[in-house]
Amino acid sequence: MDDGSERNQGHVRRLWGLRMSNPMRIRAQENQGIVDVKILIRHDMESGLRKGEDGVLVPAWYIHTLKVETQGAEVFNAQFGPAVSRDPFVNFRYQGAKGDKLFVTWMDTKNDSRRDEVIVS
Amino acid sequence: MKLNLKPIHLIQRISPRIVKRMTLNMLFALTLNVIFMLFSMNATSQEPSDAEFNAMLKRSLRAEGIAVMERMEQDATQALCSDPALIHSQAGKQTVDLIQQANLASIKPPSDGIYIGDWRRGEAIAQSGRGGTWADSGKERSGGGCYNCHQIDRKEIAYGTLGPSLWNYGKQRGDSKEVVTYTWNKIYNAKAYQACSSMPRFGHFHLLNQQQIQDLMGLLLDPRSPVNE
Amino acid sequence: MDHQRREVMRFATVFGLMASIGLIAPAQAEEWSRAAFAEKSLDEVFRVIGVNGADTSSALTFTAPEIAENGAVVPVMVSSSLRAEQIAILVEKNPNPLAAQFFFTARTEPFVAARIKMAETSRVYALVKAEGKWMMAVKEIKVTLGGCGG
Amino acid sequence: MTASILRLSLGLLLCGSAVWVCAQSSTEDVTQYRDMLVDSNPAELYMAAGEEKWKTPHGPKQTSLEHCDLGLGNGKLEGAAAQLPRYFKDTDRVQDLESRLMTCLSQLQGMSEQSLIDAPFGEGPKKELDEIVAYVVSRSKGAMIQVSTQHPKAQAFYAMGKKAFYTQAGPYDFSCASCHSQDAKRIRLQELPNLTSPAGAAKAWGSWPAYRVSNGQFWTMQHRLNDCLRQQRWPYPVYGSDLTIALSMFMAVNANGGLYQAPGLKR
Repeated sequence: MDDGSERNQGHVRRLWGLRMSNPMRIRAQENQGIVDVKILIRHDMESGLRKGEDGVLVPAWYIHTLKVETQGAEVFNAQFGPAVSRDPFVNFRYQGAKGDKLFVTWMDTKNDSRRDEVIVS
Repeated sequence: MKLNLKPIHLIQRISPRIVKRMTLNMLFALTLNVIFMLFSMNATSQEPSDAEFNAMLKRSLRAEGIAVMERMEQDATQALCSDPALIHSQAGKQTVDLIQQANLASIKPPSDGIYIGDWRRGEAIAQSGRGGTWADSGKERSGGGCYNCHQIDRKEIAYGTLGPSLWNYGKQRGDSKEVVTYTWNKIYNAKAYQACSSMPRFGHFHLLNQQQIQDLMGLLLDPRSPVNE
Repeated sequence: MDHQRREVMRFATVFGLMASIGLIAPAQAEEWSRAAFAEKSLDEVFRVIGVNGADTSSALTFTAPEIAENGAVVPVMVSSSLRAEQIAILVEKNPNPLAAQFFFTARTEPFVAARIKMAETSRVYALVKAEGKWMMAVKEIKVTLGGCGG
Repeated sequence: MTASILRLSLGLLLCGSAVWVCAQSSTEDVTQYRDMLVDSNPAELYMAAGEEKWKTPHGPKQTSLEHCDLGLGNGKLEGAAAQLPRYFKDTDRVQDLESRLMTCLSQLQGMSEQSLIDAPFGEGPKKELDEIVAYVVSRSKGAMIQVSTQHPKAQAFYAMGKKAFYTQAGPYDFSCASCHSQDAKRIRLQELPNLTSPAGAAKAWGSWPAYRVSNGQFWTMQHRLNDCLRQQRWPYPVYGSDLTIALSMFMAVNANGGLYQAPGLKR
């Protein structure tokens, strides 16, 4: 990457942005071979249809993809539009075991992303 | 149209003859109240003094937009109804009557003689709970917020229960002169019939204009209104 | 909740950075279908996600409240007795009906719960693709006012 | 496709054609809505952020809030929120959680109290304060509400709060009591807690602060009271002012003996 370019500055901003995003809250509990996974994400999920206090539309900015991987394979892939609620919550189940390491990644429409991991209990 | 923010002292809004009679009565009642309040203060010794209390309000509140500090100046009705112990006392009962009379006397009938307006517009007014807060500009017309407390058209399931159901209001009561006048008065100034009703005085404080009250009357009394199905 | 708290570790999201500068595609398995989310009618969404006919089925359970006190958060839950490949949730009267879709592997149980926004009272469709065929359930959810509305 | 939609629409007429049947069951249906939401409270996201802020040293003295005394001793969090508001000797004031945290933020971390008071809700330093509140109250979850009026100043605040609760003012003649002094009433579909009864006060006081799904915000009690007074058409209450603390004192003392279950999840 060329130094001093606008593109590079963009990355600095994004890095800062990544640092600022809040960790997800992930609960993953196994019962009789089925792992119940509950994910809460801090995100405004702006639809682009909401007016701010100044009466101007707030631009759309929402998570479009959420995926969960374990042992190198995807077990869950969610695609969101702007009609998923603010601070999204998702609950799914897969066949797994205690000790599984889950990697949860989200990506939003500004190309921000975040990845957290959790061990199944 | 702007909300009339300054509390209107009821005494100024009624005819001189009634004022004369009432002022005497009220003075008597208020004297009783003061004696009662002094007594109850000594009895519990916990009640903050009015000076302390008002100082606390003054340092805790500030004007914001249309919500100015003058809103904290109580009129006689508000002063009475802020004291639940007083309302149920002997002295209180007498004041209640006087307050109701004063509120009743302040009501203005429609200037064009028309009581029943458009129920469709009335429904929209009943639905809207907007207006009067520091977040409102004061330029837009306020709503009546009627569904906050009343069931009205049964098709609206999100209704409150602080007030009685108004479903079939006109169907049950008909449209006699008494019913029409009572309904107008109740919307205009609910305190005319119940000094400490929880219902705002929509006409008295100009929360709704004449046209809006006529439209709400239509919603309640027009036989074609869905309320009277 | 405390005792359940996991040490949630945060990675430097190398993946995200790589994706943002175009080194890799954002998602490898299922790429976000911008078109499906941009469509404005049910039929158009069905066409884009490949639904050409779906019937109600007792194999499908769709749980959602009859009344939502607020359209900003409406909880929905979809499950099926058949292994599911894909689940989609659509709100007929939203400007863009497709709210969310979920892709499952052979290890994923045919179950998902999420929370969606509804612009107004509307029918909500839950579609499940199982064994290559689509089935669906529909529910009308009333969106009401809970508070003073001021 | 269209044909199957048509077939389905027959089933949907259930509610549409017999609206009043639906109306009668609306309270049950709202219960179903709430039950589906309680499982994962987004307030947890605020709690997690607040825990980090509580434990991280800040300010010129590089001190963490773990030295903050919420009434049970420096850094003692367990059950502390369930005993607030209370009289604090060092400030010679009755303080609620938010005003006490402002004291800690200014004394320990050199933050300006005025900047916290002036910040808009949900933004900047007030948002950080909200997160700390979420964390602190979560450490009282399940504790019994025990608010003392032993100190004369605490007693005076209760009396002041009680008087304020019944005070009518403004163009709508509203007091807190207008909506919150009867059992089993509601505004629209929202039940109104009777704050004058022990059970009603415990239910309300014990479930705030809360995450509000209607606007996706975490609201402290200061924020809750601010919006009550807005709807009352009163002037604007200063953040952490004596009026707000006195009203909290009135509610909290009425709630004594109840269970502290914050952070809650609200409409």
